[in-house]
Amino acid sequence: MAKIVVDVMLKSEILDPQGSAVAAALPRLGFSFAKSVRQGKRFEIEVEGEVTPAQLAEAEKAAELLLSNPVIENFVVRVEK
Amino acid sequence: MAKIVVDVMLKSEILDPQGSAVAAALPRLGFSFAKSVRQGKRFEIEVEGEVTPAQLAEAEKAAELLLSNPVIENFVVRVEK
Amino acid sequence: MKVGVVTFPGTLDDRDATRAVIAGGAQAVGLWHGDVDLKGVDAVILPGGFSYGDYLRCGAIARFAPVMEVIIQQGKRGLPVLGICNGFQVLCESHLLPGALTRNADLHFLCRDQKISIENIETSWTSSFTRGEEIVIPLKNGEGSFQCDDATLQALESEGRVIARYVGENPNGSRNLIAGITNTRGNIVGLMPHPEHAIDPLTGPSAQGLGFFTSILNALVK
Amino acid sequence: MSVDTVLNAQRTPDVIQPFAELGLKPDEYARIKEILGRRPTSSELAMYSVMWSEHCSYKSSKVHLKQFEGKAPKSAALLVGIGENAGVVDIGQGYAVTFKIESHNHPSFVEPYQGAATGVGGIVRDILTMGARPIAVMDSLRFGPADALDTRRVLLGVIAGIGGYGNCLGLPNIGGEIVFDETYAGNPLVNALCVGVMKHSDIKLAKAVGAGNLVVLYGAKTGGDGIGGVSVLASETFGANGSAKRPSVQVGDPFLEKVLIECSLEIFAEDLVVGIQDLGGAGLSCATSELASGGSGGMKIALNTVPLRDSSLSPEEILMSESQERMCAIVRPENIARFLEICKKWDVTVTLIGEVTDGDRLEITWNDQIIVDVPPRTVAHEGPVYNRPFSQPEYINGVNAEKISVPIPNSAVEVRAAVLKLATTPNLADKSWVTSQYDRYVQGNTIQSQPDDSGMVRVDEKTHLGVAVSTDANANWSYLNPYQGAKLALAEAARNIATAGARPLAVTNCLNFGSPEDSGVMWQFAETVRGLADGCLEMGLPVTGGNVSFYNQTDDVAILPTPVIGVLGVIDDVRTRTPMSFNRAGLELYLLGETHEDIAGSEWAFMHGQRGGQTPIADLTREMRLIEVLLAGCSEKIFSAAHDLSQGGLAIALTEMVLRHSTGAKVHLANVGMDLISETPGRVVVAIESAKTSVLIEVAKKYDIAITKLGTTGGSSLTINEVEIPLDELRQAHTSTFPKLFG
Ligand SMILES: Nc1ncnc2c1ncn2[C@@H]1O[C@H](COP(=O)(O)OP(=O)(O)O)[C@@H](O)[C@H]1O
Ligand SMILES: [Mg+2]
Repeated sequence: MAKIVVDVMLKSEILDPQGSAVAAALPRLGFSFAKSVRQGKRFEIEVEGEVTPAQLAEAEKAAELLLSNPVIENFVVRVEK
Repeated sequence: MAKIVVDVMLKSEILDPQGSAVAAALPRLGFSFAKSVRQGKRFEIEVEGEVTPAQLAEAEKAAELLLSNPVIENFVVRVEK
Repeated sequence: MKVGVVTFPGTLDDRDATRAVIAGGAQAVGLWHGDVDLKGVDAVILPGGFSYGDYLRCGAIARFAPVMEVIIQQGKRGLPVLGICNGFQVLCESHLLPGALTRNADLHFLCRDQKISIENIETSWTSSFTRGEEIVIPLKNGEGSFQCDDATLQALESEGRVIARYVGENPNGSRNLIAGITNTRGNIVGLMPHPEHAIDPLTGPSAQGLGFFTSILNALVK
Repeated sequence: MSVDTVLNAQRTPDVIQPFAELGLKPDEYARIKEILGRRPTSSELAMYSVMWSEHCSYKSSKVHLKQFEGKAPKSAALLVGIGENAGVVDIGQGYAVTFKIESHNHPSFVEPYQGAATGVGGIVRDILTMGARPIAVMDSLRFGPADALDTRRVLLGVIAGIGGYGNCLGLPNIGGEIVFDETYAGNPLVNALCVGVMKHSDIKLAKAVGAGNLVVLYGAKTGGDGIGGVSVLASETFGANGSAKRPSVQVGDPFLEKVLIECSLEIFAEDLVVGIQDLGGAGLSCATSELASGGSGGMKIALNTVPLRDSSLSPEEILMSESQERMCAIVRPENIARFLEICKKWDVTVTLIGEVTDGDRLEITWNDQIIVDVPPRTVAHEGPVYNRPFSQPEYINGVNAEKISVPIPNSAVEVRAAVLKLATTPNLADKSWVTSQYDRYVQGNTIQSQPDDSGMVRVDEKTHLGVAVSTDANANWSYLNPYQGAKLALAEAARNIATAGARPLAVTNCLNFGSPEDSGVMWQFAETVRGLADGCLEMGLPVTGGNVSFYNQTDDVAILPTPVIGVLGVIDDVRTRTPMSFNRAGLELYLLGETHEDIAGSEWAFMHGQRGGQTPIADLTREMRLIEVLLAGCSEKIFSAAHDLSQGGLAIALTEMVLRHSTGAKVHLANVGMDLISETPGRVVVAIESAKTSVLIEVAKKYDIAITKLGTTGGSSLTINEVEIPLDELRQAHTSTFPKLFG
């Protein structure tokens, strides 16, 4: 069943203590692959039936108004199968 | 530049107070498209150069060990262009 | 003089704020998040707590409560508003104040007695202090790190809109040690630490928080 | 979905049922059949299995816990005793206080954050259920070795969970304990305490009375959380490969609980409920059967009306679900409209799920088909009772016979090293790295919190009436002698209350032990309960409630017997309390009580890998005389400060006092090494103005308590005989341990 996914990440110039904490922890656990880590939010939104363009447009609005804070965050809205 | 993305979501049977709070708020703002909302984490991991299968395997391990809590969460690891 | 104290679901420090308003000499009026009028209050306090559980982002959901629409309107027209901790977060989410409050740098909730210096005494909420006065009041939050872009920071500093700064080591990673700011007009103030918990040495680290509540009285009688 | 109805159970008597998998013994299963005169339906089996689990039925502990009521001293203050969700005591001025401590140990090992968070949520609902407004919480914690990797995982999660949930409820955290020992690795102890206050007239009980009254479920929707959590999580030992046994954990929603508290208090204020019960372990099975059992008549429940988060749940699962933040109330029909209105105001989901009947059965239907038809008492209160065999384990004689040999500091170098070592060791080091993650200011009535001897909150802002609470356990002593260990923990908790000037009034306890199926562990338990009951009788303190947690062991290694004793006291005017430390030079320091060579079970012995020897013998009449001195010292304003001596002895007591307000002290000790490290019970350091010396001596004489001059306050170092330790160096040692380990 299709769902709308909204990814919200802190803007690159805003410091991300959670991401940095993860980046710092990885080597301690013996992981060396990460150059940098950013942590954000992922929203999975179920809709009735298939996702319509109208719903997607609504989701865009909701992401801008509620799900993200434009002062510090960017977001991406997409449909996921 | 390619990066590894790890999506971590609460297992479906686990209560998600944040997702429910968002789901409850949307209609109050006049949004009617959402049937249900789940909120999870998104990690964006930058690596040196292109993502190698070995790095991806390491990321899988890290996701299981550090980025997610297997008791209550599931995760998906993928490469994003 | 009537000061409204707003209660959202999840607000915790409303009783403390009410106590402080009375100690400051004003009359406290309870406002409910669903109210659509402000019952004729002369000023409003948005107290601390975890409105709507602080889910999504601190203050993000409270910002859309019916009572906030009126407060945003009248705040823009000059109604004195003080947002403490969660209230500060609500004011930022409402764009009545610039910037945002993010996770503490060390990711831990921090409750401690914090020294701050009062840097702007022209606002409705700080006139009882002297410029540079250092006071100790409780700081308690998990998301108190003030962040904004460089241009905003520039503006805040050059216009003297930083009303309070942390003294000593940075407790949470706030830019320029910012503990509180105000809008250009000086009627709206956001403050991370909790003056309402410092009105009596018996229950707080000092009584030095009282100044914020006597200040509003001065502002109103003027 | 096909449900196993009562009719079906009658028609198919020989169906094989998975009672063993549900934790029931064959004889217990047989007893259920005998009670019902048929095989139970699967729903009934679910209910009995979870309600007859160790956690809910107290089947192994009941016979011993009886002593708490049997030996109980007459106490006019006791308004509600053992048996309800929490006991209630009268503190005067029309106020009643309820408090209780409860464990959430195994869940906190499986998922530390949620385990600890829901532990706080559960005890707060117990307090709320009595009709009280929760006013403070405490947390008594035990972890594996401080430097073990898994301890880091568990501790960080538990601390974050307690803070995350408690802070969001707006409850000040006013105290607790953090102790490390290898036996807690894999078996962390998370004991949460909550205090609530109400007017006498507001006391609520878990009773369903009045045929025709409605059964109302309000709060969270029911999901698959921790199904079987109680019976599995709380009654099964983790084997090496225990993970397979772990059911889905419960996740808490502190915001909903906060709303539930305010909503419920508004409902109580309008007196809209006849009886009320929180949904904790065993969820609806427990709430419905306890309410019906507690009342006169029977109860009818339409289970299919329960609002679900997960529509695929079966009736059995709904009955067992431990979804958090739910309450069940009995409401008169004429009050229901207003009840619903208040829930609507707070946006709380509320559903009428049944009614009280004049019958004597608990009848539960699923779409009109009867799936449960039982005598409620047989589920809730007449579960199995075991007289488990107990006998003194071999180790006792062995360890008691051991001669402890630890270095006794003597030279200046040794004394300085010992003081700094004690200040640094994780069990005694400064805990503010942890407690600064808890809100201690919210509600504006906190008078004392960490690192004070006890937590103290103001109950009335006009009269300044207040209560003080302390929780204590000394597992090292309980290991050597559980009977004495219990009495000594009780004495310490009471002393911690009195040190601040509050009079001890009532006792709660959380008894954390290994497997009751081990006769040695059962002996530790029996001796502990006997000791606590005797102690309470001697000190005239009623036990108002508590909780038992068994099966805290990995394979055949049990935790140290850990009875956490909580004592609550009253102080008429919190403004007159005696502070824990001094902030002025020139005060005189005295030690109340004698110091003997009590090294067995001490922190110093533990640091030197010594676990043997014999504990001190509790002298409770002496403790009571000491308490009178402490209360007199407060009411007659003799003391400028007073601080209890416990783990770490005088060395740590002095360390904590001089660091509190950065005011040093200079003391002279005749027998310096032993004086510093001994943990002889019943001792308190007091600071007085020299003008008060004669009154102090008089009072001490009157109550026959030995006093010794230690020295004077002042300076920027702690000076012991000729050894001078700068406060900065001492602070560095004392405060760096936790950040280093867990930061
Ligand atoms: N160690 C104990 N000492 C005294 N009372 C106890 C003890 N353990 C349990 N109880 C009492 O037994 C009753 C049932 O306990 P419990 O099932 O934990 O209540 P709840 O389910 O409401 O938490 C309560 O009244 C509790 O106070
Ligand atoms: Mg209960």
